[in-house]
Order: sequence, then structure tokens, then C-alpha cells
Amino acid sequence: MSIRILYFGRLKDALGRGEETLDWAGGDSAALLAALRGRGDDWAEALSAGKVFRLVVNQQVVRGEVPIPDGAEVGILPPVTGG
Amino acid sequence: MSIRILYFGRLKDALGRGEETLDWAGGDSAALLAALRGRGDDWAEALSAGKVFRLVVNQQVVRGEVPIPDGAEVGILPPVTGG
Amino acid sequence: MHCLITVQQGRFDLAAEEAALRAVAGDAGALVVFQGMVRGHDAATPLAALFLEHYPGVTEAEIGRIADDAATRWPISAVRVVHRVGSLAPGEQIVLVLVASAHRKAAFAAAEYLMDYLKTEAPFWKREDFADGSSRWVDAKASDSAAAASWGG
Amino acid sequence: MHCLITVQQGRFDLAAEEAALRAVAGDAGALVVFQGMVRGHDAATPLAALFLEHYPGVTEAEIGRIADDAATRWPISAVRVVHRVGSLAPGEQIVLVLVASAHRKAAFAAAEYLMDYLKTEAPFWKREDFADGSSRWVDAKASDSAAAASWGG
Repeated sequence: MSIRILYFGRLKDALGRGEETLDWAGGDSAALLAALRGRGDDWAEALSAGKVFRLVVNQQVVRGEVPIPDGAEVGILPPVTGG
Repeated sequence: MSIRILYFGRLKDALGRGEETLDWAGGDSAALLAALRGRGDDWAEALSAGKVFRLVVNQQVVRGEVPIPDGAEVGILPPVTGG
Repeated sequence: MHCLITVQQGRFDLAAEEAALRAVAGDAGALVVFQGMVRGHDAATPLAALFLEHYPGVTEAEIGRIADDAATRWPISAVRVVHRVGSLAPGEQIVLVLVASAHRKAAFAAAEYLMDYLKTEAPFWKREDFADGSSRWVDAKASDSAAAASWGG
Repeated sequence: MHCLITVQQGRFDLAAEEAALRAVAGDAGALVVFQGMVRGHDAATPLAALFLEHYPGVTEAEIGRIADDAATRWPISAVRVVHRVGSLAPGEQIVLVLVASAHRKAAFAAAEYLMDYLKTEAPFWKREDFADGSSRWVDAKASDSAAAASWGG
């Protein structure tokens, strides 16, 4: 399956990209994060469980582990600093 | 001694005047209120102790019993309803 | 702390007041504005106009005193208060309070504090002039009277 | 409840937004406005600009959701939120929140609630671009991180 991933804020700089299209075996949000962390130390560090962030799947904010449908847009959000 | 008294809000209507100059034997704020209440039932009612109001002497808000100097401007204020 | 208090019959201009406040507020990150308008249907009978009177000189001094008090409680850099008096139609502006601060919570707290004061202690009196020709002075709310009782007299 | 949310690069016009809100707010007696500006001296190094990015679509939907939530908590009649993104110089406006209500305390509470949300949960990210050429993404405050942690992921 293929999904589109969007990175925001400092994650863009840390990961060297704002978005990518990923061909992936599929799974839930935890599996996706595990796959991304497996890309190397930079990724494991930037997306570590100790760093809080939010996932948005198809423009819906999600909580906990959720399935990732084929063709999904997945936003990976670092802690927000708005207003 | 002579003082000037200003009435505000509903006191104006109840007492039929917005201001007056009063020739008075003198005394403190309690004595002034007692003298005014002595003018009749309308005055006793409008200025009764049960009705809360504020006194302002020479443009200074006062609390409790204070002396009234000769020539003073005394504002008698019903409960405020601003904003 | 910059502070300017005006009681006037005429309308005020929110945009002009905002620009003037920002010009004196320094490196403020937060501006809170309260604007009060005349409500037309507070009572069963429609309102023709709200008439406000005040105690000239005393009103401005007392509001200035409470603004200084607010500045000792919260780190605010500028305050502007405009309160209208006279006869105001439903929908018209009555009061404008602007507070600038480096911090949003300070600006919110000080603006609300000033409005509480203006509603319960500043020497303003409102008379409702109704569409049917009747009039009545607005009663102080019970909570306001309790505050008023503590002033003595 | 009338609600309009916009995220834009351009400036906003406080007076125009106030007039538009009053036009839909009905017999509202209270209007509370919060306006945030870029502070130039939050850090030791002077700021050249604050750069803000957001998550288009998600941001507007989330702010709208929280405005609806505010309307269930307080009797408010209209909400307007404008949040700017892109590169903003010190002193420039960042965010505008307007809340109209029949009651001043409801308007204050809802405006502060919306600002708390915008500061701690709405998907905006700030980068400080300093006068010396350096840049850094703003760290979330500890209290904000605690709130963020509860979102899961």
C-alpha cells in the first residue's frame, strides 16, 4: 500500500523533508511509527516515544493506535507552539 | 456654614433636585445625612440607612463617618449601575 | 504604565484606540479589548434608549485609581478606558476597555478586573427609557449592592 | 452560534472584523477581543521575524471544533478567529479572537478558552528567525507538552 506522510515544524528540519510518499506493508499507526524509527538514529531520535507528538490521519486527529488505510494522508506533528 | 450637595441617579428623581446649596450648622457625614432625613418621609425613605449609597466629599470617595468642611461639595450616590 | 481614561457623550473608534494603545504599549504581545453595547431586549418592553449619567471628575479619578491597582496586580503596560454617557440607542457602544501586556493571561485578568469595577463601583447610573414612554432607573444587582454596602456612608 | 475561522498570511483589520461580528451577533451586550502581536525581545537575541506554519484544513477544522465546544460551555452568539502564518516582523499581528455574548463573563471566559486552545493544541508551529541570522523552532512549554502527551500517538 502507499501512503502520503506530512511532517511539520522542527520535524521537517530534523528529517530533511516536509512530505513523502511511502510504499509500506501496512498496519496501524504504531507499526508506521516503528517502521519510520527503523530508518536510522536520526529518525529514532526525532520520532522517539519520549517526544510527544500527534498523528493526523486523513485530516482527523487520532488518539492511540489506529489503522492506517491505503492511500491515507498521515500528518506527524511535533508539539504545537501556536498563538 | 454652607455646603453644596449633588444628587445622582434615582436620588435626583426621588428628591426632586440634582443639586442644592445648604446652610447648615455643620458636623460630620452622619450628622448631614440625619439632617437631610429629617426633611420628611420622602427624604428619610430615599436616604434610609438600609439603602446603600456612597458619599463623596470634595471629589474624594469617603468611608464611614468623616468631617464635612465648610464650603465642601458633597456627592450623595445611590448604588451604581455602570458599564 | 500608560493609562488614559475618558468619559464622553460621543462614540469612540475602536481601531483608533487600538492603534494609540499599541503605540505606547512597548513590546506587548497581548491586547485584550472589552466593548459593551446597549442591549435592546433586556426587559419585557423594548428599549428606546439607555440614559447614563456619572459624577464628572470623580469617575475619571476612580477609574484611574483602579487601573493603577490593576497594574500592581498584573504586569500590564497600558490601559485605555472610554465610557460614554448621555442617551444611547440599542446597539450603540457604551464602554471600551483596552489592556496591553507582555502576557495574555495578565491582559485578560486586568481587563476583566476593570470591567467588574466599572459595573459595580464606578459612579455611573443607568436609566432605561422604554419605547412605550416609561422610564426607570436600573436597580443595582444584589451582588453589586453587597459590594456597595462595604463602602460605608 | 455564528463562527468563522480563517488562517491567512495577510494582515487582518480589527475594525472590519468587529463590525462584521456585531452584524451577526444579535442583541449582544458584550464583545471581547484578543489580539496577539509578535514580541521582538522574548529572547536574548533580537528577533528579525517569527515564521509560523500550520496544517491547512486540519487547523481550521480543529479551531471550529473548539469554538463549538466553547458555545456549549458559555452562552456566546458569535466567534471569529483569524490566525496568520508565514513570516511576521516584531510588532505585527499574529492572532485575532473575537467573541460576542449577551454576558460579559461568558465573552471573557470563551475568549480566554479559545486562546488557551490556540496556544496549546491548535496545529501551529513557530520558528524564531533572529537578527544574527540564526533560527530555531520554538519549544513547546512544559505545560503544553503535558497537554500534548495526552493526545496519544
